Amino acid sequence: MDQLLAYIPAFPLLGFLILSLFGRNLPKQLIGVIGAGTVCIAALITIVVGIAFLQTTPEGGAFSQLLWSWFRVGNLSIDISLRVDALTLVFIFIITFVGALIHIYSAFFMWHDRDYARFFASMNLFVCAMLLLVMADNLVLMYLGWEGVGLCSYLLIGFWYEVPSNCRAANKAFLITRIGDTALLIGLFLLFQELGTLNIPGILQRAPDYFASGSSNIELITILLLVGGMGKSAQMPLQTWLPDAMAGPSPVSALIHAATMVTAGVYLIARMHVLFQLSPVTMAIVAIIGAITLLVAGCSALVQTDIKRILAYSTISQIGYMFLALGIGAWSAAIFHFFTHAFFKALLFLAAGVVIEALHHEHNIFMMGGLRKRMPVVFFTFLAGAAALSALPLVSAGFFSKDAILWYSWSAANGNSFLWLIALAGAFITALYSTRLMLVVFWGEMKTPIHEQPAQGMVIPLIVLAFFSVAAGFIEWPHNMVHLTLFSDHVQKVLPETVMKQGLPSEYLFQAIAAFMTFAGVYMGYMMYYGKPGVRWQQSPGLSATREFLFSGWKFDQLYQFLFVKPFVFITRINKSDVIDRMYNGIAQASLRLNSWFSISQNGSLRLYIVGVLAGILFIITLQLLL
Amino acid sequence: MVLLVATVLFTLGLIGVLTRKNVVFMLISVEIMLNAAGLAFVAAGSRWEQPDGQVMFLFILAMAAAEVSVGLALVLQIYHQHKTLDVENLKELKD
Amino acid sequence: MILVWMIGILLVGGIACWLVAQRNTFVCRWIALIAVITAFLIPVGWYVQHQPVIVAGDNWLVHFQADWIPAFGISFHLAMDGLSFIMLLLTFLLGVLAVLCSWNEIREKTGFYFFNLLWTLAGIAGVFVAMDLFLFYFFWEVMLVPMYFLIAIWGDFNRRYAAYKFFIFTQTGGLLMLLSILALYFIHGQQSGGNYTFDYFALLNTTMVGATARWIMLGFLIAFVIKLPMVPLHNWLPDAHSEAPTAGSLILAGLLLKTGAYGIIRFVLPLFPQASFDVAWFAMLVGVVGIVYGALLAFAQTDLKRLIAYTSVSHMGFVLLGVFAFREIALQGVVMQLLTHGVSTGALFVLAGMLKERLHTRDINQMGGLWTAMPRMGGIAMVFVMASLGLPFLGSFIAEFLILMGAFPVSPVLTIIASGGLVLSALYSLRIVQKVFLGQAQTVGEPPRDLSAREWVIMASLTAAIIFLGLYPQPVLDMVRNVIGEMVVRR
Amino acid sequence: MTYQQYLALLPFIILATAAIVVILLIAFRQSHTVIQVTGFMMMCGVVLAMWYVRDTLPREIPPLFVVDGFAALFTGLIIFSVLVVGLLSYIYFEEREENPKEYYILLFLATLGAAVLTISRHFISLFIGLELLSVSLYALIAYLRNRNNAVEAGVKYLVLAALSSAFLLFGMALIYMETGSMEFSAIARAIDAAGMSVLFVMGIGLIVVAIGFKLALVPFHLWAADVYQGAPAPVTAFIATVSKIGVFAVLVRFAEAIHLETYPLAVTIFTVIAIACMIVGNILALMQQNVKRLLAYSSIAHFGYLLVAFLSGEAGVGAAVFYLLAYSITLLSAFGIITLLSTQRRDADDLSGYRGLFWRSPLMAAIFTVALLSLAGIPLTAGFPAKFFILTAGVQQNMWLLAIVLVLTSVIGLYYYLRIISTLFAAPPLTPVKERTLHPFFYFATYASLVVLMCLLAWIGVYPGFIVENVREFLLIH
Amino acid sequence: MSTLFYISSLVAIASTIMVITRYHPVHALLFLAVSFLSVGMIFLSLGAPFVAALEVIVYAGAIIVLFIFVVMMLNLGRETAQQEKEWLKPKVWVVPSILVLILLAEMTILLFQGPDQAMQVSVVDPRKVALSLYGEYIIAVELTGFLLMAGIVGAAHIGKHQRKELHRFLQNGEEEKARQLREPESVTNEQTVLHD
Repeated sequence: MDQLLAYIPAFPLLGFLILSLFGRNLPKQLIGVIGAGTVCIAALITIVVGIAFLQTTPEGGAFSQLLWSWFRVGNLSIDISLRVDALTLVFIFIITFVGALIHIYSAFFMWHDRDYARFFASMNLFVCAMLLLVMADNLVLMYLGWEGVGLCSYLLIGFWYEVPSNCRAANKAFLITRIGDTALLIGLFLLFQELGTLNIPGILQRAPDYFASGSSNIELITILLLVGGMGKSAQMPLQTWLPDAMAGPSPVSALIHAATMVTAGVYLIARMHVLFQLSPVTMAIVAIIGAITLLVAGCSALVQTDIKRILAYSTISQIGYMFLALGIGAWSAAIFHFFTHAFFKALLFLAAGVVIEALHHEHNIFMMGGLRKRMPVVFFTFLAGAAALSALPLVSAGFFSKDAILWYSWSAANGNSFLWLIALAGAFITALYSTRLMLVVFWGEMKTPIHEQPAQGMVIPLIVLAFFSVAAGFIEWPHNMVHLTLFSDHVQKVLPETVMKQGLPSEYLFQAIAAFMTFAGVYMGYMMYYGKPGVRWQQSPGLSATREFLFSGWKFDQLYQFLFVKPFVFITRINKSDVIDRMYNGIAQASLRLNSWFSISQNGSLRLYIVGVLAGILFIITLQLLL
Repeated sequence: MVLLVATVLFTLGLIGVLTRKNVVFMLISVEIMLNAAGLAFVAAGSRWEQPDGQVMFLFILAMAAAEVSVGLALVLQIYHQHKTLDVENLKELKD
Repeated sequence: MILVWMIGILLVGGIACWLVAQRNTFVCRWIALIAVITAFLIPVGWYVQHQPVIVAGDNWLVHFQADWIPAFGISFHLAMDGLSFIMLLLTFLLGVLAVLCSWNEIREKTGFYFFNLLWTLAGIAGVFVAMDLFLFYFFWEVMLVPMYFLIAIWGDFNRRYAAYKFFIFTQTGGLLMLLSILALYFIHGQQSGGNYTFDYFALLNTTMVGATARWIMLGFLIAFVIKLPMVPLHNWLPDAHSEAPTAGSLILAGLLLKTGAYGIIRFVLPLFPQASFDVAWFAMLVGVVGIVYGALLAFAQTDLKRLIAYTSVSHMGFVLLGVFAFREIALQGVVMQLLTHGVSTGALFVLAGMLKERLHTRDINQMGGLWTAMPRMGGIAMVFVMASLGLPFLGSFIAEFLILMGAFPVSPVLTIIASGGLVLSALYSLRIVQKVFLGQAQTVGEPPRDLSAREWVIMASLTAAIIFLGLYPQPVLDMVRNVIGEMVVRR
Repeated sequence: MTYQQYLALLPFIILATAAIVVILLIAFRQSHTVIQVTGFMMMCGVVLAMWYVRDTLPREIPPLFVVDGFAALFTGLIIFSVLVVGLLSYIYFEEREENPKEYYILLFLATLGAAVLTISRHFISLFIGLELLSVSLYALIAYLRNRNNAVEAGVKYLVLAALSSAFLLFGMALIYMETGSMEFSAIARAIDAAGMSVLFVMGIGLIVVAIGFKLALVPFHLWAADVYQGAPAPVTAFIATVSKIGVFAVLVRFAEAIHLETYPLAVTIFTVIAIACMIVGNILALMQQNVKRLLAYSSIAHFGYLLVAFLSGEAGVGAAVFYLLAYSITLLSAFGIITLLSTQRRDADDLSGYRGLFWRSPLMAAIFTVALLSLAGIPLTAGFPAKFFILTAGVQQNMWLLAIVLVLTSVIGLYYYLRIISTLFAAPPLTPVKERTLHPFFYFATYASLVVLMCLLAWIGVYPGFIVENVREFLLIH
Repeated sequence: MSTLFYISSLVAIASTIMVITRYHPVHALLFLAVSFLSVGMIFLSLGAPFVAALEVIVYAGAIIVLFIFVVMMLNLGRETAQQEKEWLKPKVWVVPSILVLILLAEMTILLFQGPDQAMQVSVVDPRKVALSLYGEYIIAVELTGFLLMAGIVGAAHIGKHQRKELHRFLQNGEEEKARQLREPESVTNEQTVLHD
């Protein structure tokens, strides 16, 4: 079974190579088949591997495969080797399975695009890189995947490169995540300096003995890793790139900016959980960042008008939940939320893509409306996704995962009421904007005529995903209801169990409050948006200023523009011609000046020349007199 | 003492070369300087009671003659070409 | 003897090109190509033959020694170790590509052009194998003159200025180095009781103390860091690179800069271990300043070749940082950086040259949207832009990773700032792609044609090289392990 | 005088005879060509004679002369230069002057003067050699008296040379006054016995003026550019090489005899002069558009470099000889090109006339380029080992200040050499320049000899060992 | 003897000052003759009668005549004097003179720093000079011949003029050239005669 691992990323890579080298000469059908097919094969292999894993847990808790030695210098030895343990298995399952669905969807969605081959090449490369990220056996290889997904994200956000704003968005995404990546890299250096290895098992094994809990080194390392994760996962304050990243095609948003890549930070922290557990401060920071992010992004989602931006902010917010869960030590809850989120958010994006495509690339939700009757399949699938997003109790996968996070945010040893309140508020807001989205898009009058119905091939993935959005939650029930904890049992082969507080109130109470908040959100949304075309209540000046503020994503962009971009551009502009060059030109000028001075002496006058001789002899004689 | 006289003559010649603009005068002044140098040689020769000083003087004499002859030929040419003997007019070769 | 052959073939080939070009420029090109390829095949063939020996790890693989000016203890001493071997491979690889990319670009005075090209390559190859300091200096200068002609004759509009600047800067350094070489020569001669020699291996045994060593070392170091180049001695580079013809830029960026780094590794560190250790902190600081400063300047440029030139300044800052960290990891990274920077920046210059050939401008504000017309070139450009910003699976990452990794324990603060350079490198690199290939297509005139077969070969080989270096750098690392190891031990 | 002494003087006697022979040939109304060929043969005769007497050296001819290896070397250099200058003169004068024959008399007389300088060990011979050289040069410079401001150049040179001779004489007189002898070695003995005196040092100071003038050292250099520009190109070449070689030879001999390095004042003076030469010469040349003037300035700088070797005492002599050899070959080839390019109206001294020469006449441009690179001291040309040996000498004596100034000023120097080279390789002007086809044989001969010079430059540049060995061997004969 | 020396020294210096300050060339040359004659007297006082005679014959005789000849030929008369008067403004000569006087002062100081020898007069007779000249210095004499030859050839060549339009005073140029040729020769002859 170990030998199968390499094929999982290898197939998408193969697809990438074929498509990038020969893509433009292949017929479209073949491109679609190669593009989607390779990922489907990867998904199948994953399932085979997964079944094997579940049947008999391999020795050491992981399959691993050494491909070749990458580089060995001194005591640094980095291999290209893959490793699949329980945690990785969840991730590769999502990547390949959801990835395959999205690829199938894209094969139809992108049919009319000129650069069909380029799209699939990039997507395949992305899948490959993402798989490497999660399957890497050492942090350097993981970093390779980490940067690889960044590259693909860049390529795909800027897929329609003729539009300058798309390219800007792509650049922004790459740069901001790059800041995080650099921090991660420095973290690796520090880690290597301390532990002398970058192998993940090695690190996890050595760290507890080596680091004292809470020592400054481990704090520093974990904070650096955290910053890396924040960049990729669009957490405060590095979140600003994600809403802009919606410039890419919808399947890209679904795969990269919802399901997989943006959760790389979650993966990183979960993967390095041993280190994080050694540093309580960082854990607290993780939780706080998650909490703040979920609230901030949720508020922004409330007022967006672009359907994809709403979803983008909601993604940030949901990842905030995951960070919160990680921060309080609810490891499996975080991963579980990732698991369900991947399904419903991919679903929402894909469905949104269908809507947008159907309405002539109309992104503004207030220009949509009344699609319930016209596009029933899309409506029902979207509804399933939105329900999961707003965590409708029991009928949605989102409920099970989010409820766990809410519960642990109070009850886990690291949790507290403050975090819980924020999470609760977030749940309310989530329900509110989900309802808003549903009502504005699918109810009311139709404002833009429907241009085309989705192809069959696009609908099937939607339905599959909708099924999972509803059903994925059933594998993990809250403790107080059905004792079915398949997911956490599985994940806890790798991740530790959550440490709980003593003497907690009944879990039912919390579930009830959470359910209430959700319904309150839904109800409020219903009150505000049902049957009300437009948003009259927004017209009071105070509210519109708030709306404006939230709409712009809390003005983070403007702040960064002011703090970093402008000074940077200013410095580079004024120094464009290189001040140091001026110094050398100065030397040259001085020589020329000297030349013109000396040249005066060569004015052709014999008498001056005689004076020169006289000056010489005077110099000599005076020197003699003086010495 | 003789050396002092020679030095004074020498420097007077030097002043002449420096201040006069007429090429002929410059040549004359150079002759004065050469003569002064000759004087110094003769004085030195007489100090050491050797004939060498006087021999050297003879050579100086010959050299002065040769030089003056070429110099004056040049003066003639200058006068042909420039119609003046002012050295300040000879400034065509310069930077 | 193969070393002599390599250099000799290039020299003779150059003259042959010049002579033949009077009659037939076509034959002249082929002569040039064949000469370089032969020179390339010699070390490759040798490697294939002697692989076990290399693995066994004798540092000095090939020796050649002959008398030259015995009166001054000067001999014609060539030798090759792993480092030299790697640099030679790079030299000839880029040499072949340089010939190829001048194939159609140079229409005038072809013969003289290839003469200069081959002689430059010969000089560079000589620098990498000369083990007599006089000979080293000799080759050091020999590579300058033809390079000067390449810039001054076939360069762009501002070529004379650039050529002067290039020559004068490097010559200043060179002469200071000459002074240092002489000082070393005499000190060694006096120490060894009148055995005056310029031989590298003999001079290694010179013991120097304090200020003497420092001054002599500085003479060497200045020459090398000018070539490298180090901020603030870098000013010749943007001008020379941007004005040179494509092959010239390729050789400048790919090879000439490397001679500086090679010099530091080969001469400065082993000859003056203590003195160079004393300035290490400062050198690292300057290296980091170079990384940041070069990146800032690169970002501001609108001239494509100038932009790429400043990225070289930035990347070479890593070399300085790595060398003076005195760690095996960092030094290995430096060697990798030499290779990968040679390949990647060389490729970018070739691309810039191709763009200039098509668009007749180097101003990136006048480009844009070229991906539509030239997807192949765009894809290739993307690869090398990514290499320039240090994306893993391309060689540059390995290099920079190792350098930073090695330098980190020595000076965490500097390393962190240098890592910040990675963010800046993303800034300027993406700017290239964005300005040139993305955005609205310029609709003026006919769309430029995509890569031709010849260009495709050039770019494909460079791409293959950079990816190979990124995924399997171990052969290179093994090749220089002993060399580097010895150096670290010496220290 | 014994037979042996006469034998030792044989080369010089032949040289003197050459002048007489030319007079006779003129008297018998022989053609320019005959004179040229005869002169050439005579010069070859000098070289052969030198070779012939080589084994009998060293030989003293008291009190005036000593013929040793050193003298042989320098005389060889001088004769070699004159051979080339003579060759250049033929095509130069043939079409410019209806009366080119006296030129050869003067040329050989001047050469005789320079040669006498190399063997002189006495003030009288020094003085006579110098004056023989100078007086001939006055006439040579102004030889084309209707052209090129030659007369102006001649007068400038004459007045200044006479002035400097006066200084020389006065200085000699002072030394003679102090020591009672005019022979170098006797002077040294007298000084050793009596100790250094003020007058003696002052005498040296005054002699420096004359030497400095002849070698065009700063601040006695002001004439150089004007005279170089005004004089006919071959004569300029002569001034730049032969006259300076001769004077430098006697300077070295004098300095060695009296151990000049033991006088701090003299060392200081020469150091200051050397530095000034290097700086002023190079800076003056920076923007110069006239090639002859530029070469004048560059020669000022080069003698600054040479003084570095001179100041390093005995160790530097070999370096200096080598340097002079490289320098002469280089300058001769440069002036050869100037001569070849000169038109009937004027010398080819304007830099703009050289624009694109490489594309019109590659070989000429190649020769010129090699010469310029050699002047700049770039490897593969003779200038490089030359400069290298000088630096070696300087560093060996720990003259770091001079060495560093040398290095930095050579960098400045690079600029103007490169400027010319760039011009040679620039795009040619549109108007085609007509090729001269006069005197095919001599034209060809000149061309060929320039090519030989170029090859020589390259050969010495790549393999200086041969020359170094021979120079050493010769210098041991004394 | 020393009285003679002092007097003639003073005369020499005074007349030399006159030489360099005269405007009229002929006046200056006459003072130059005086100067040379007094230097000849100094020679006599130093015990060198032979050179004293030569000073008078060659310098005062031949060379000054040569000058006067040229002056006459170019008709440098009152006009030149007028010109000289204009040229010799104080601002022209003050600075050089001061410089030279500084030089003089310095040299004088140095002269007096040296050991002061009492002036002794010992006659070196012509015979001794002649023996020396034709003994050890014979080659130098030969070379002097070459020197003079260079002077003659040079003067002869340069003195020629090819211009078609001749100055009115120079229309009989051939003759003048011949004279120039003759003058240096006369010097050689004199020497030869004297040494016989």
